[in-house]
This record gives sequence, structure tokens and C-alpha cells, in this order.
Amino acid sequence: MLIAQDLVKLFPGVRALDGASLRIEPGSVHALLGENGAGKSTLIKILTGVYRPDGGTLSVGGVEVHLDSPQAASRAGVGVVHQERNLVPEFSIGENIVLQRLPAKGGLLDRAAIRAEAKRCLDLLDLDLDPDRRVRGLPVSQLQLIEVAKALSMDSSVLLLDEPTTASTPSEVERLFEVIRKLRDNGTAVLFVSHKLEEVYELCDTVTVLRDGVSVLESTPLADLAKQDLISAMVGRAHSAVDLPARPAVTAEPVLELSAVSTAAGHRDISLSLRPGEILGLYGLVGAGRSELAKAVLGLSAITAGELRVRGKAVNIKDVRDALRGHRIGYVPEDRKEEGLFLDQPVTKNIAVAVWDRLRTRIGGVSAKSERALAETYVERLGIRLSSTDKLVGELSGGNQQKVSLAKWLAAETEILIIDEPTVGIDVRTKAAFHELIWQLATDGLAVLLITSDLVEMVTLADRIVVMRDFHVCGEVVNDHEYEPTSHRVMGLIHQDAE
Amino acid sequence: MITLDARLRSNETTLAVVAVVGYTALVVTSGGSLLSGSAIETFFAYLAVPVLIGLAQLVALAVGQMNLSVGALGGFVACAGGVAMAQHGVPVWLAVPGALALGAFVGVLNGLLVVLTRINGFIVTLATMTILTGLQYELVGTTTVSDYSPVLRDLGRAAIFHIPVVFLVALAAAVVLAVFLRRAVPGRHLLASGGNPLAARLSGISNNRSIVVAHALSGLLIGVAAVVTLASAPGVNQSIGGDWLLASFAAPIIGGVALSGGAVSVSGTVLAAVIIRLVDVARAQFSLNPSWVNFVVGAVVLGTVVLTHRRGAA
Amino acid sequence: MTLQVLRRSLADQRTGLVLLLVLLVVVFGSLIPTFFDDRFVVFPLLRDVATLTVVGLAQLAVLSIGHLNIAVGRMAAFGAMFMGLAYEQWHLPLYAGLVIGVAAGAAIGALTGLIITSSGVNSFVVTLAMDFALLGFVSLVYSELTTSAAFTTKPAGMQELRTFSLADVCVGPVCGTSAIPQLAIFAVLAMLAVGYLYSRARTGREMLMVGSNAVAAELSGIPVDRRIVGAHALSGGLAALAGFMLAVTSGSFTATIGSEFMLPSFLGPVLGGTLLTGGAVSIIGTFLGTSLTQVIRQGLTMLGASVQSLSISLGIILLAALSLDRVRQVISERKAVRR
Amino acid sequence: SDAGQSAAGPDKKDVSSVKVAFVPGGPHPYFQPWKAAADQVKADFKVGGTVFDETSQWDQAKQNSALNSLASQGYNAMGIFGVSPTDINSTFTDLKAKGITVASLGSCPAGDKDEADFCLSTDVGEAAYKAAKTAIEAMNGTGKLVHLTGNNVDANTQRRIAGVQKAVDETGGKVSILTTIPDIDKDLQTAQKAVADLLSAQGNQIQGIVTTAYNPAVAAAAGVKSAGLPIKVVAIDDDATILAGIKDGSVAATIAQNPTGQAYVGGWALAQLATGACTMATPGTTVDSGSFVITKTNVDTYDTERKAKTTQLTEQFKSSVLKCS
Ligand SMILES: Nc1ncnc2c1ncn2[C@@H]1O[C@H](COP(=O)(O)OP(=O)(O)OP(=O)(O)O)[C@@H](O)[C@H]1O
Ligand SMILES: Nc1ncnc2c1ncn2[C@@H]1O[C@H](COP(=O)(O)OP(=O)(O)OP(=O)(O)O)[C@@H](O)[C@H]1O
Ligand SMILES: [Mg+2]
Ligand SMILES: [Mg+2]
Repeated sequence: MLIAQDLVKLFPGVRALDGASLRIEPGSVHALLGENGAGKSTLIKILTGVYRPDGGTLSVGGVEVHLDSPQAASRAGVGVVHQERNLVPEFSIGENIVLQRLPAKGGLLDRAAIRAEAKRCLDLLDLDLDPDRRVRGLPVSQLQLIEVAKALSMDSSVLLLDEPTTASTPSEVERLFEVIRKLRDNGTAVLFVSHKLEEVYELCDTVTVLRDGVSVLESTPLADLAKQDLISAMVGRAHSAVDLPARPAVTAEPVLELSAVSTAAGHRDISLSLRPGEILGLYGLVGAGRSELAKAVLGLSAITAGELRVRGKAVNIKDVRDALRGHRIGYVPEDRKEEGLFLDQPVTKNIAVAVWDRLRTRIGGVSAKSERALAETYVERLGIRLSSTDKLVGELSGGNQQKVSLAKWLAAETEILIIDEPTVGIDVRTKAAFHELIWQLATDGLAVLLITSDLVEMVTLADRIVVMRDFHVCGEVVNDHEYEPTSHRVMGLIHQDAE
Repeated sequence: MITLDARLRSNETTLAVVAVVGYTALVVTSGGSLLSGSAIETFFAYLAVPVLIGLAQLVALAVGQMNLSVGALGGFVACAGGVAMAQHGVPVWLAVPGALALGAFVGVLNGLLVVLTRINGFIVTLATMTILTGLQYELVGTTTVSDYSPVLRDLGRAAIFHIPVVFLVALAAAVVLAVFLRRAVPGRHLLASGGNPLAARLSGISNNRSIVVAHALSGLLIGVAAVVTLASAPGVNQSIGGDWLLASFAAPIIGGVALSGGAVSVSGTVLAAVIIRLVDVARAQFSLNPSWVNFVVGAVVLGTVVLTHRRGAA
Repeated sequence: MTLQVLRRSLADQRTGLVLLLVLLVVVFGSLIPTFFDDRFVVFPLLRDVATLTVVGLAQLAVLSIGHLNIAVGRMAAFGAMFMGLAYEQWHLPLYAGLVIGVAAGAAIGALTGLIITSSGVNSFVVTLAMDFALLGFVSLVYSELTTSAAFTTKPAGMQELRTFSLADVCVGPVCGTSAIPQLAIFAVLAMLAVGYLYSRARTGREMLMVGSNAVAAELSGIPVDRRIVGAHALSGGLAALAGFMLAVTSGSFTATIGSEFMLPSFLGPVLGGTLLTGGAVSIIGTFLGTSLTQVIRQGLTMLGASVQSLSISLGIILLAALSLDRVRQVISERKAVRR
Repeated sequence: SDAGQSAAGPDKKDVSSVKVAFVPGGPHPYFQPWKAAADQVKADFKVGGTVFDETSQWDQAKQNSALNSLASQGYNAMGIFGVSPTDINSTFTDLKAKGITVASLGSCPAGDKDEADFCLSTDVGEAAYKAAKTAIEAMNGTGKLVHLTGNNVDANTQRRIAGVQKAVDETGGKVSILTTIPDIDKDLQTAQKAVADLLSAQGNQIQGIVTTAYNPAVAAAAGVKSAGLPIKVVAIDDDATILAGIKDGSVAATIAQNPTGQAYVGGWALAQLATGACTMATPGTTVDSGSFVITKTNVDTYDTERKAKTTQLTEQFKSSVLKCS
């Protein structure tokens, strides 16, 4: 149905695609896998006319096509959800959904038609949103689903989904999968990109794996492949997830304690404590107030009651600078593009920004040489893929960007590190490397507060798991690193609270 | 959570309240003379150009562009129209559409330059501003051209129930523009390009076209402002348009238009122009030294900015 | 290695500016026999370039954080007013007055920054309002304190600063050239200081990061509000310095100092590659951009251009220069890809 | 005139070696007669060349740059209308230090000192006084007067305000100034708006308007006419628009100045000084170039009076201002 043959795409200094081929059949869900920076998003952008290939051919329904604009792609029946959010903030949900084909009557917008069409697409996803509501201010998970609705509105015969589930709750994911299956059964060809192999096995029929821009596995039935085969195809060598050894029990005095803390953001009566060398997990469904709590600890929203103690002393943290300098607390934010990175700045500055004081020469200026050396250390340590540390962070792939965001805080050498959703959109190998890294950092004495919505990750890493719901703590689980029982207890806490 | 929409709306309400309170205060202190027909006429007659140039800037801001050539283009078009009629005998029915077309044409050039060279619109319009200023001087030198179409000039002074025709023209332009931006497909495309250019592109909207359309509309509105000037000014000379630039920004920005594009308020812009006009009237009424007026206006705006926008939970 | 240097310099906007500048100087020099006359052409030209480079730096300071300073000219007038006061009313020596004026400029800049950070309102709006307030305030002070709307007292050394060149600076028997005005030293010092700030000093680098992404800066422990206030204070201080240089050049401290600063304040930095969106500045570029516009103006004036053809040609050359730059960029991108 | 022939002698340069530049403050109708006068100077006095350069655009820095460019091109005598009256002395000093003969034309430097060789200009205070007097006369000596003028922070504006004040003071309270509106000369629409607002707020209290700047004059004439109020407008200069206003009655009178005389006589005197044929009797002397009240009665003939003044100016220079060998 849709056939891509030997696609090549060059960016300044990078061969993003170097002979990628792929064949998507109607009535099936095709997985596109690969490490960060393998070229998945680039391939999708070529299939949707955003980029023009520097080589290779495309055909839809047996006819060779040249998709030189997004319109051309949608005319050819290709619909897409890109990895980055692409909504117009000041427009209504409805208008965003039908933006590609705004219905008009007598030269003016047909609002009723917009509302009806938007409602239809939202209903498909079981989303109860008012089509007239403005998009600005909606939470990320809903934005992602609105993008899916937008893709559905095109009734395309080929649907490309680039990591559509990174921000979704399990139930939202389930709902999305049902819709995808229904589309598949109606003959739509679906391409699905994800780093979560469980999802891939649950949903997909065939698979293509990209490595460094080349298809190393092309349109192969998924049923024939074991998880291990996929992973080794992606990483190019046999890869076994290291089982992280158990870590010694921590007995040191807590370095960070919250007792009965309420915040201006709406938290009520939150108590928890974190010791050096410990990984404390903070679990909850999206919107439970975990990121907000981290920001309250950093002084970004006021603590209205209760006490925050650092190393035993009650403190009043003013801002991130105070947290970093006065208390050695760091925070790796979840939204790397908006909060973590300086996209138009080079990797060096992004990594060194918090430690310029340390890199000063005798006469007082920041030394570019030691800055570069520092950056190179962490580029190597985290395996960040780039041609030069002078490269702008915005030109890196999503996973590598996330690594830069973490590198900044590792470079800052804090004693307490809050890490928020560290592996969203990160490939398996990098993810394992991240886990190992975090584990090692904790073993070396760092106190880690880990916020993640990935329960597997939580069970892999955390020593204890504090469960949050609606801006308060509903319980704590000691992690025995067995997925089944621990996850049951965590979910149990969430649900018990709901009743 | 307050959405931007609600904030815009509340901004418009505030502006409306300020305008009404200000006007009432001036009426009371003038002993009611501001309610006389001729006073009302004067009030609105000089509102037409500020509204039009504010709207011209608004359209450019809508796509995230700036148009620094508003004043220079307005002056150039007005002088071109005046010279064409007075010195080359071009009839008014030809000169007026010609002036509008000239404005739109230069607007299109601005847009094309931005799109083709990919130079920041700020710089492109800065350059065209310089060029147009030169052209305007080339046209009229240091003279004031005033002996053109009596029909047009009568129209410039005409009023219906003491509402000047030129103001009605500006108001009509505002209404058409509001409908265009709210309801017409090209208008929505323009705002989408301003609000999120990448999203617009991925949805098949040509940002380049949006930019050209926005500049063309901006030029067209300036053309209307130039025609209004031709009709109502005592004549046109090299100084016409000299004070349009800052005024064109002041109205939309006070009116709540985002500099970054995508969020506009036509009614806010019109209301802001009214408020700025009230300051002029107050100055005349109380014989204020313009230095004091400038100082007080600046200080009051700064004061309100600090008091009303205290960055709290936002 | 050399290839890489070559490629990098080809991709640099400033290379284009230098080439264009050299080209224009050669063209004007061959068309106008007196173009290199150091007393009447080069000296005054460099004096203007020096002043306007400082004006450009004043705008660059706020562009670095992604802000604008519409009041740059009026801040110059404000600072210059204090210098005039210092000389005429307080009878202070030249450099004491300079320090007071620059401090006053920095203070009004800092106040602007504080208003922006405490209100969260766009810098365009705040500096526009500040422009109005200062326009009124400065006029009021001048009409209150002077009869001819200017402070005309010249402290010792001011006249010399106006006319002296490097020829008056001698190290032993070796003297400098008479083409370079002493006033240019202020611009060089300002460029060095600002250059050091943005490339080496933590404060300046943090300003750039604020310009690049203010939220990320806040979350990286950068005191964003303080950096914003700092950038505006720097802008005000540099504007005041430019006001001083203009007053020295023209002869007295008047309320209209700086009223022509707005356009050049943007032209220099932007032609030189400073982004309007923040996060990247070029100090040398600002100097080159300013030189380019002044050389064009000078050359055209000497070729006998009339008022109108002067503006028309200036606009067209600007557009052409920038379009050429765009072409060069496209070519260097292509080269990089086809490697 | 045969004045040019007087330049001859061993230590004196030939008059053809003198090139005279006329540099106004910026583009303005007032200076347009300088252009023709410059050509006349070249033709009549056989100087090496004349030029009219209005590229200053009302910016002292740009004017200085234009002056330096002209100097580099060999112009060794300059008649200058300084943009900034308080700064122009510095410019004069610079030019004189470089051996250039300088006249301040059309406006004198602020303060008591004039660094130029001489200043030949309208006495702006005197002209404003005359204008106010004319307005008061037209108002039949009683009522309220409004003064519209240009840039408030300009020494000349202050002189004009003082001139108007003097005329009003002389009425012993019969006439008072209702308001003085400065800063409305930048552009025509600002002036128009200010006039309209003034008339609409206080129009029925005003008997006379005196304007001492160009755009307010054009705006006031049109504004009063369209408002149909019995206000007497006295304007400035003799631009075609204003003369038309006098003819149709919307302008009661205007005060013409003598730009032609300034440039013509000034150009001649500059040439004499530059060749060394003459020196200043008192360096830095100020000479009034004259101002003339134009009303409906003399609108067609005032130029004769002005030409007479120009002839008289030449005589005055020959007899007392210059000292010729
Ligand atoms: N606009 C661009 N300019 C320059 N390089 C780019 C650009 N877009 C992508 N690249 C580079 O192309 C390569 C492929 O990137 P791509 O985004 O396709 O990876 P991906 O497989 O989607 O990774 P991820 O899983 O992290 O999203 C990367 O090396 C990236 O740095
Ligand atoms: N349904 C919702 N509608 C609007 N805003 C929401 C909603 N859910 C959450 N938010 C916003 O999200 C923020 C709280 O979520 P926060 O990001 O702290 O939670 P979290 O548990 O960290 O979730 P996540 O896993 O997404 O980070 C608040 O700012 C809240 O206003
Ligand atoms: Mg991707
Ligand atoms: Mg979160």
C-alpha cells in the first residue's frame, strides 16, 4: 500500500536516513522501532511531505508519488500524529482538529460543522472535551489525544503515529489502542512508533527497525520475533537488560524531609523523607501533583503550612538558585523543551550552565576550554550521540536531548536530585543506561527523588514508592523489586483512595 | 484557570470602562461642551487614522511580524494620491482605488521580501520605511499639496448625525477585519501561522502565504488611512505619517494583541485608540504642556502596569 | 583545520559584512578622491561610528535577553541631562560628571527592568511607556533649569575630547594616527567590556541563557529577574555613555540628545547577527553593522546624494546586503550537506 | 553687482577659488529660496562654485557630517542654519579651525557668543513680536490669543515665546495669552489635531491665533476656516498654501522672512571674507535680515519691499559690517 524504498535524508553534518525502506499494508498495524536518533521521526516527516528526501522513492497504492508538502501527503491519504505537539494555542479544540480542512459556508467558517466533526473525532477517543474550549492551558496528555483526534478527522487510509502515548495514562493508552484496532479492521494502514515494546507487542502485526538511518529489519511479521531479537536489531548487538543488583539498606539520617506540607499549588498534608543513597519513587497518575510538589520544594510555589527540612534543618528555599547553591538540590524537569533545555544554544553551554562558577579561570572569566572538557566528559559518560559539542541542542534527537538535560544536573554535582520522568521518549538501550546511571548515582550516595509514570521503571529503581493522588499522599510501598506484587500494591493504594 | 480568551475579554471590558469613565469625566469638566455636535465630530474625526494604523499593525502582529513602514507608507501613498490628483489631473474615482492598490502593492512587496529573503520582517520593513520616506520627499519636496478634489475633501469633513464619515470608514474597516480574522478561512490560516507556524505548516497552511497576506492587508489598511488623510487633512506634505509608527503599536498593544503573534483583539485595539484620543482632548481642554502630558501618560501607564499585572500565581 | 576555519568563517554573517564594507570603501574611495581625507571624512566618520556602536551595544544588551528597549534614545537624554547638571549646577569635572550620568542611565534602566520583572509585562510596552515618561520629564527639567533648553557649560577636557585624535597620544616619539578620534576609545572600551561580559563572565552568559529560554534558565538556577534588571541597567548605562559621546561631539547637553538613536540602535546589532529573539549577540558584528550604514551614508552624501536619494539608496543597499547574506547562508548550508 | 571685482591683490585669493556651501537645518519650505539664491551668487559674483545641501534631516550629528563632507570636497565658505542653536558654535569653531569661512544664516547660535564670522538671520524674537502685534491689531486690541509653535526644547522657540509675550504685555492686560502649544511642528496631522481639539474645547473664547512654525500655520488656517469661527490667524512664512490663505481670507496676516536675502547677501559676504578682500569689523556680528508683515493689501507687492531690504543689507555689509581693503 505505502512503500518507501531506499530513502536518504541529509542534514548538515548528519545522514539521518541512509537507505531506509518500509512497506505498510492496509488492515495492519506496523511498528517502527529504533534507538533515539535512528531516524524514525525523519522517516515519518518524509512520508508526510514535511521534508523532501535526498534520495529514494515513495509509492502509495502502487503509484509513485512526490510528496512535496503536507497537503500533498494528506491528499494522498496519509494522516499523522507527529512526535512534537503541533496545536495552535489560541484556537479552539474543534478548530485545531479540523485545521487541515476548515469547513466554510459562503466564505465564512461553518462553526456548526466544526463542532460536529470535532465531536465525532473526540467521541471516537472517548474524550469528553468541549470543542469550543481553547487549547491553551490544557494538560499535555490531552493535547496528545487531541492530535490523535486531528489525525482521525482526515479519515486517511494511512495513519502514522509517532510516539503518541508518551504522555497518556494507561486507560487512555488502552482507549487509543481500541481505536487503532478498529481502524485497522476497517482497512486502514497504521504505522506506530514507540519505545515501549510491551505496547508494540500488544498492538502491532509487522515491524521495521531502523538503525543509524538504515532499515535493518524490514516489514517483518512481529509474531516471529522475540523481544530480544528486536532489541539486538535496534542496538546492533546482543543486549541484555542488566538486572540491577540489590542495593544495601540505607540507614543514614534523611537529607530531605517534608512534614505535613501544604502548598499554594494545592498540596495537602504531604510528608515524606529521603536519605542519601536512596531512591525514593513518587508515583501517581498524570496530574497527581508530583511535578508541582517538586517545584514547591524548589521554592517555585509557596509552602503554606508544614515544614521542609534539609539535612535536619528547617529551611525556606527561595528559588532554584538557592536550592542548588544553598542546599545542593537539583531538578531534572519533565518537559525538556520548555523547562530543561536551551534549544538554540550549544551542548556545551547547556551542560555547564549551572556550574560556570566552578569553571572560572584565575582572572575570573569562564574558561571555554574547561567548559568543553566538562561537556565532553558527560557526553561520553551518557553516550550522547553528536558530531560536536558545539552542536545546538535543538538539532539532537529527542533522547539525546533528554540526556543533555540530565547531564546538566550531574555536572552540578548535587547531593539531592529530583528527576522527573527521565525516560519519556527514550529508547530501550538508553533507558537501561539511564537506569544503571541513576542506580549508580544513588549507590554513590546521591539522594534521588524519582518521579515517573512508568511503573516498570519505578519497580526497577525505587527503594520505596510514595503514592500520590489529587495532590496528597495516599500511602507508601516498600519496593521488593518484584513487578507483580509491588505494582498491585501501588495500584491498590490509588484505587483504595478513590473509594 | 484563566484562559487567554477570558483575559482578553476582561482586558476589553477594562478598556471600555476606562474609555467611558474618561469620556464622562471630560464631559463633566468641560461643562458639557464636549457633548456638542461639533465637539463629537472633532473627537471622532481624529480617531479614524489612529484606528486604521492600529489595525494595520495588528494584522502584521497577528502573524508575528511587525510593520515599521506604516508611517512612511501612509505618507507616501497620501502624497502620491495628492500629487496625482493635483498635478496630473487624475480623477478622484481613480485616485482613491489607486491609493488603496498602491498601499496593498507595497504591502505585498514587504511580504514577498520577508518570504523570499527570509530576513526578519522588522528589518525588511525598516529598510522599506527608509526607502518610502525618500520617495515621499521625492514626490512633494518641501511643499504642501492641497488643491485636489473638493469632492474628496468635502467627504472628509462630512458627518452623519455628527459622526464623521471618515470615522465610519475606519469602523467599517475594523468590522470587516474582525470578521475576516474570526470567521474567514484565510483569516484563520493567518492566525494559525502566527500562533504556531510549525503546526500551521503541518496542517497544510502556507506560512509564506499568510505572511504575504498579512503584509498586503496591512498595506491596504494603510492605504485606507492615507485616503482618509487626503480627505481630512488640510493638505499633504513630507511630514504626513511622521508620527504614525509608535501610535500604530500603542493601540494594539494596549488593546491586548500579543507581539508574538496568533492572539489579536480588534475591539481592544479600537478601544485603546479611543483612550489615547481622550488624552489629546484632555490636553486641549486643560491647556496642558505636552511635556507634562507625556510624562503623566508614561508614568500612569508604568504605574498601572506595576499595580495591575503583579506577577502572582501566574 | 584551515579548511574548517574557512568553512566556519564562510558561515559567519560577519564575514559578509567585512567583505561588503571593504568593497564599499574601495568603491567610494575610487569614486571620491577625498574619501580618505582624515580631517574631514575619516575622523568625523569614526567619531559617529564610535557613538552609534555604543548605541548599538545599548540595544544589544536587552536583545541578549530577548527584550527590546524602545526608550534607548531617551535614556541617553536622561543620562546626558545628569551630566549637564553635574557640569553646570554642581561644577564637577568631566569624568565625575560622566560617572554620574552613566550611573543615572543605569539606574533608569534598572528601574525599567524592575517594572518588567515585577509586572511580567512585555518589555516593548514598558520601554514605550518609559520613553513617554522620560520624554516629558527631560523636557520639563530642561525648560525649568535652563533658558535656552541646553546645559552649555563645558568642563575642562571636553573640548579636547571632541577634537583630539590618536595623533595627540604619544608613547615616546611614536604618535597615533590623526584619523582616529580619542572619543573612539570609549567605544573600544565599551566593546571590550561588553564582549568580555557575554563571552566570559557568568553574568553575561546567564543573560544569554535567559534570552534563550527563560523558564529553563529559572530552573537551572539562574536568577532570571536579576539578569533582566541587569541587562536593562547595562542598556541604560551604555545609552548614557552614548549620550555623553554625542554631547561631546555636538557641543552641549540638550533634551534632544538621543532622539535619533532608535533606528541605528537596531541596525547595528541586527545587521551584525544579533538575534531579536535573544540568546545570541555579536559585539564585533554590531561595530561592523554600524560601520556599514555610516560608510554608506557618508559615501552617498559625498557623492552628492539628495535627501531623498540618500534614504532610498540606504534602504536598497540594506536590503541588498541582507539578501546577499541570505544567499551566502544558503550556499554554505548546501556545501555543508553535500560534504 | 560689481562687488565680486573688489577681490584682487597679491595676498588675496582669487574669488574663483571660493566655493560656497549653503546648508539648511533640514528639508523645509523656508529654505527653498536659498537654492535659487545660491545659483544667483555663483552667477553674479563668479565664485568657484555653490551648493545647496539639505541632507541634515534636522539632526545635528548628520549636519556635522554633511559639513565635513562638503569641506573635504573643497567648500571653503559655508552659510549654515544650525540644527541645534546651543551646539552650533562648536561646529563653527571646528570649521574655522580648519580654515573655513563660516556664516550663521537664518538662525543665530544660542547665548551671547557667535563663533561664526557673522550671523545674518531673522531676529526670531522680533518676528514673533511683530506677528503677535499684527494679531493683536487684527483682534482690535482685545481678547485672548493662542500661540502655536515648534520644538519646545529649542532656544529659538524660547525666543519666540518671549517675543509674543512682549507684544501681549504691551497691551496692558487687554490681550492675554490663553495657551501656548509647543511641539506640534513635527507633522501636519499632529498640528491639525491639536488645532481642532483646541477649537472644539475653547474655540469660542479665542480671538486670535499666532503661529510661529510651519505646520501649525497650515493647520490653523485650515482649522479656523472649516470651524467657521471669527478667529484671526497670523501665520509664518510665505509658502504658497499660506499665501492662498491670505487671499481667501482664512489667514489674517503672515510674517514673511527674507531667506533669499540671507543666502544672497550672506554668500557675497562669505566670498569677500574667504578671499581675504575683507575682514569683519566686529567678528560675530548679528545682522537682522528683516521680517515683513503680509496682509491682503500687500500680498502681491511685499516682495518689492523685501528686495529693497536685500539691497539695503548689501549696503550695510559694505559700509559697516565688513572692513574691506
Ligand atoms: N532539523 C534537523 N536538523 C538537523 N539534524 C536533524 C534534524 N532533525 C533530525 N536531525 C538528526 O537526524 C537524526 C535522526 O533524528 P530523528 O528525530 O529522526 O530520530 P528518532 O529516531 O525520531 O529519535 P527519537 O526516538 O529520539 O525521537 C538525528 O541524528 C538528529 O540529530
Ligand atoms: N485535568 C486537568 N485539567 C487541567 N489541568 C490539569 C489537569 N490535570 C492536571 N492539570 C495540571 O497539571 C498540574 C499538576 O500536574 P503535575 O504535572 O504536577 O502532576 P504529575 O503527577 O507530575 O503529572 P505528570 O506525570 O504529568 O507530571 C497542575 O498545574 C494542574 O493544573
Ligand atoms: Mg523521534
Ligand atoms: Mg509531572
